[in-house]
Amino acid sequence: MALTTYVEAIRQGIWEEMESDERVFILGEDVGIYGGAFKVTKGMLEHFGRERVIDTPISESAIVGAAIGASYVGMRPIVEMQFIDFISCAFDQLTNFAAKSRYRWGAGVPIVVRGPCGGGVHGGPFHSQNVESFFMNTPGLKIVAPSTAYDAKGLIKAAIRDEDPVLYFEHKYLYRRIKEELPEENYIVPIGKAVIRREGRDLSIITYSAVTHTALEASEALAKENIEIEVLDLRTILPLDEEAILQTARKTNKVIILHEATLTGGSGGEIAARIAEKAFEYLDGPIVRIAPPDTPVPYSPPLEEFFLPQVEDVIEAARKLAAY
Amino acid sequence: MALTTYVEAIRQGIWEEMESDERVFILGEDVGIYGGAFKVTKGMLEHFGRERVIDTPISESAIVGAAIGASYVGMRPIVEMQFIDFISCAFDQLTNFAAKSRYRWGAGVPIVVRGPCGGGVHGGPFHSQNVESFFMNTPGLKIVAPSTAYDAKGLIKAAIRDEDPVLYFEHKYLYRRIKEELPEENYIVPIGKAVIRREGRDLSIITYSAVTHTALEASEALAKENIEIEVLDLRTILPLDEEAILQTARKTNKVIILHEATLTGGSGGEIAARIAEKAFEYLDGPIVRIAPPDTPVPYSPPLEEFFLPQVEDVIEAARKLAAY
Amino acid sequence: MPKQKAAERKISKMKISKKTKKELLYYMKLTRSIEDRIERKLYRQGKIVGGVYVGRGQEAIGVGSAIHMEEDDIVAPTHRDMGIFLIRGISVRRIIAQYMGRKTGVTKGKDANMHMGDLNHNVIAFVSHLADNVPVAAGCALAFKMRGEKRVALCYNGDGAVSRGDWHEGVNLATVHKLPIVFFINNNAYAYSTPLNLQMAVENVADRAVAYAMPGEIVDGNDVLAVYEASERAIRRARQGEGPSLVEFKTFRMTGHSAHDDAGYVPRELFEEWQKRDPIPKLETFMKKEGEITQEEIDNMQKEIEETIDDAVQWAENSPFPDPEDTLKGVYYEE
Amino acid sequence: MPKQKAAERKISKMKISKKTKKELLYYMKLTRSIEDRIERKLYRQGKIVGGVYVGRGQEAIGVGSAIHMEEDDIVAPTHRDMGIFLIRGISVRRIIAQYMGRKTGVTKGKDANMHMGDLNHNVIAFVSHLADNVPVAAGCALAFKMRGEKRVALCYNGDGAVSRGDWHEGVNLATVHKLPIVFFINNNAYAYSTPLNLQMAVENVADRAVAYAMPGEIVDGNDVLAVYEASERAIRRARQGEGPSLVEFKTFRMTGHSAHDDAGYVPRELFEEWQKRDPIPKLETFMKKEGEITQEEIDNMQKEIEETIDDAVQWAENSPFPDPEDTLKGVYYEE
Ligand SMILES: Cc1ncc(C[n+]2csc(CCOP(=O)(O)OP(=O)(O)O)c2C)c(N)n1
Ligand SMILES: Cc1ncc(C[n+]2csc(CCOP(=O)(O)OP(=O)(O)O)c2C)c(N)n1
Ligand SMILES: [Mg+2]
Ligand SMILES: [Mg+2]
Repeated sequence: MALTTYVEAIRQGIWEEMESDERVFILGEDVGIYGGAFKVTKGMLEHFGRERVIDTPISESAIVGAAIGASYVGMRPIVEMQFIDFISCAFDQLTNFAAKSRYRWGAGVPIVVRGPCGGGVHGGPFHSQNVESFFMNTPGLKIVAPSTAYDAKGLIKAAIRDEDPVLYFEHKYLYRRIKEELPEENYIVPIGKAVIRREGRDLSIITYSAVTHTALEASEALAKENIEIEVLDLRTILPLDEEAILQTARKTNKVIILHEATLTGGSGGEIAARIAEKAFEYLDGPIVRIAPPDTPVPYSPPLEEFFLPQVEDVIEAARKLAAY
Repeated sequence: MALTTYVEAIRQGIWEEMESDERVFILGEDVGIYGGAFKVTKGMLEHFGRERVIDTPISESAIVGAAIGASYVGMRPIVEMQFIDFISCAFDQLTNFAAKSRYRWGAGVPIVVRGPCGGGVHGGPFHSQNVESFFMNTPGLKIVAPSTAYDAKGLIKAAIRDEDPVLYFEHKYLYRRIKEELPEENYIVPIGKAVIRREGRDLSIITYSAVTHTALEASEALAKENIEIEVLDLRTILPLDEEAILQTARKTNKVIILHEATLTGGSGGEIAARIAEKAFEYLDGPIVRIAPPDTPVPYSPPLEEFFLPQVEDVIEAARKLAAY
Repeated sequence: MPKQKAAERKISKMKISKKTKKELLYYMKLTRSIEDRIERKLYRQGKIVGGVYVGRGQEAIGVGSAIHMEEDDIVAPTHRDMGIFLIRGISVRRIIAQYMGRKTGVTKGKDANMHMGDLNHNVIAFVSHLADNVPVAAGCALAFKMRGEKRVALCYNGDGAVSRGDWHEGVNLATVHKLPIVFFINNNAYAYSTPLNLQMAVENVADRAVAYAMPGEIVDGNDVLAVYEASERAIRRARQGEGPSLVEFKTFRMTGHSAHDDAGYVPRELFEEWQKRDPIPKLETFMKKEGEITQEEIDNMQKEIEETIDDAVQWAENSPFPDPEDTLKGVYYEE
Repeated sequence: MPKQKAAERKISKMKISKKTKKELLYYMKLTRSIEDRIERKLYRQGKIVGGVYVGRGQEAIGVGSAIHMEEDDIVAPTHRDMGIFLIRGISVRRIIAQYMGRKTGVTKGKDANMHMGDLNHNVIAFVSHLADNVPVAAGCALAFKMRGEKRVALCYNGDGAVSRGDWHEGVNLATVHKLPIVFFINNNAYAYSTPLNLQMAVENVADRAVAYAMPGEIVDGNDVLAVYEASERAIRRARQGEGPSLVEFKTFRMTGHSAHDDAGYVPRELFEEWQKRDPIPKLETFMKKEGEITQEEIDNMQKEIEETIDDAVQWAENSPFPDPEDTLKGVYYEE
């Protein structure tokens, strides 16, 4: 069976949902004839027609707003942000219109807003951001960030079927760099469920998205030193799978949180706080966060490399914590 | 000497800076002839003239953008958001243009964006928000949130003089509810410095803005039970006064974090994470967060009361933690 | 490509049936009376939660336009459009309960006064952030068009909201795709305290229609029959697949921005001048002259309205406040 | 109130001095050559960091307009405006170093290629988010007006950026306050793969000027002399306190959106047609016919340009990359 890339997995997931549910449609910049800046929607215009694959003006706020409106009258829109950085332009529609709608007046907003996040490709400050924590203090939203092709497909399908607004952050570094065999049959990955990528006893790394692979690499390396790391891939960032987080913390008693968003105000704070409150008695060491420093994402390779968490950084921190 | 309200303290601070520095000007909706929705800019149009007190169209993004531009050519603009909730419309300009400017190309952006935040006045979901954590993952911004009239004046002056973009969140519940005697002389409250509002030995409450008063009330009540609480008022939320945070945690060994923004993704996560990493050995109990539940701010009084952290909630949590 | 200059104001007395006129009068009077009751009685009695915004003097706009809606058309009103909720069949009881923060209110106490919405009535709840409703209404219209339905979306805003980026983005999207939508503007000369000349360099909001290649029309917003006629044209146009229109209603806010604002910044003469153009007496006088209604009928209508409101106030006051634990409900979908 | 219809295209050969024409030619050729070198050599050699966007075929726009700037005027360019950086005196060395991510680049390796800015040269660095520069440039103009200075702000965008809310908000603010600013639009018929008719319902961006009560002019963006003349008028108008103008330059993007895009969605005939209107040969031919330049002079000019670029490339390649620890520097003000 053929291997499927991460980007192709997303494309398949959308395609299948569009085939099986005529309420699903996609709108965004250059998603039609061009098939999207990263080709996620390639071939969709030809197959599904211009009514369901809509090239929009450069108007992120209106695109999200229009998706909300369409969802009110029975549609299931998928919005593509050309780069996820541009979601800042739709921040108001997302946090005020979409997120609060069900709570205020019972009108659900089943939309998906997706786009490429993350660094590693020298995109500079505006094409490399990880924006999840902009939205973490806004109840009503859901946020997912897959780290594998399997999850990418399963989560986009779950997101499309979800009754609430889901932000789907796909990591551009993974698009064509990872592939795997996917099941023939229709499957979803449920929103809100983390997964253990690697069992371990000595400490836990809680992470998600591209740096999950960094965590796994570091864990492999440390296994040789007899340090057995458990890697928990959150997959969903909002709402968090608190049970899974607490479980791994209670099991290994030591926790590293790893993410690609910058440190201060990143999602790691929320995760650490939950552990520090609810698994405090189990902790045998400080909760360590590994994340880029508090700067914009720099452009030049030596800077970006310094900025991004490297396998070495994780190994070092894990070694230190294991020895604590 | 006369007592000065919190709102008047802000007004005085702006007024004095406008008197002493002609680069300072204010722009926003209804700040001119009307003197601002909450009268913070009352009398300024008459005194400083229409060139320096500018009524703008309803265009939050353009208002912030214009402030950025004016700052590039030597001005010191103060932007008023009529309610801080509307800052969502300027999210892009703030996080992408203002915050990253100095880092990217060395162009500082000395602007202040201020406005009324917070609940307690039945403003509902769009007139009661606490928006600080939208911005906590954006290096380059500073965030302050005064809890007293003294700080309100000292911090607005410091914010205006600061070389970087400062978000100044004034709590509308405090505007006319608290007053104090202010020094005659010119003073500022430095950005980045927390203050201990009450010394204590048994546990620390780390907080800021209006709920500082909730913490103090609860502490008074518990003093009668011989539980001595230390209350740390952060005043600045970005960058955090980590030293002060760790110091109080190391002193009392037990920490409650209290804020009015909703729990998940609120600033409390960041504070808890720093303590759990850097003062871990000192902790004699779980780090407890008290914050509203993960919902929009509801409108009807019984709902809003349930939503907002009450003195009783703090007392209960503190009693429990003290006994831990 | 339609590039006509914004049309001149026109008042029309065209063949609008007596029945329709009565209906228009009824809804305008009902709107006025509910808002009077809320602002001048209940608010002062401390029975209303939060601030109060009314559309006094502007009743003709929402009423004369929304009256054309088919059942499955959708509407996104703004904060001065009480009449629209009434026309859409949202009960006076639920509305008063809404303003009192009761569990029986339209939003069950979750949101404030005019932030009412109910998809069963095809009314989208207003969010405070002005003009956010423009892209949202356009999205409804997009779905209608995509599915080949003959439904239209109506979107209301004030003159001030037109300055927001979302207004531009939403209108642009709608015109590019020729969506079945009408943009109604109540131009009441002020956005809070800010007069028109500090909001826009053009004289009329309708002057902006050209920038989107759609028709822009200026209508006397205090003449409900003119409102009725112009709206009918624009809505028909949208329904027939000819795309969006912008209809600007010139009117005046006969109050402060909200109940706590005395509008000291508005020259008093303006109030006096516009008082003479109050849309309700205007229609009454016209209908009486035409022999379409008697003063007695008008009085009875008013009496009936007061009774409806009395009943609603009583019902609302007897309604419970929401349970504190309701706070936690409804953030996400629950099966 | 200016409500004129967007003017017709006009090509002018008015009294522009030979010296100026040579300067225009030089900057256009320099722009073309630098971008050719970057895109066709250095990028393919893997020496450029990140993506590459060029303004091939559009050189007349930035050059013919920004050449009018006084030293203390300010400019907010967009991503196809290499010529502006050159005219503002940012050295070719620093520019090439910028594209190579070197410490000696304009942003010291912090930001990508055309995101260059330097307040010493009164150039505001572009952020990716299109049209964000509109309110910012308006803010500069606001300060100029407030202080009674005779400075102007120039703001550049593509046709696609006009759809953003910030474009509307910024232009509106500028026109309400009659600020000394000019909005230049390069209309190259596409925003990435999206053709004009999917971006806006109007035919011309200049048709939108009316919505802000400012003059809107349409100019042949491939005729540098026409660009020069129209820009002079608009800038003078701004400087004299008469307020903003919108100047739309019709042009064509003679490449894909960026170096990785083969523009398969663009009909080939369009490239052929516009190739004939290449602004550089056009000016050369004109000048030669007028006896204002010889082929030899042109060849020498090109040679000089290549040498300048050779030198810059060498200098840039010999420049260090930033130190990894530079990552941490400059987020906040440091004394
Ligand atoms: C984005 C945003 N900014 C500011 C406000 C505060 N605000 C509420 S109503 C209003 C004035 C609205 O004027 P207009 O659109 O003309 O409507 P009118 O009240 O005159 O009917 C303002 C500034 C808001 N609601 N939304
Ligand atoms: C807010 C925003 N959305 C999307 C993009 C991605 N993007 C970069 S350039 C571009 C097309 C720009 O078209 P136009 O304004 O016509 O400029 P041109 O490239 O044609 O000169 C797009 C969509 C962006 N930079 N900013
Ligand atoms: Mg108005
Ligand atoms: Mg273009």
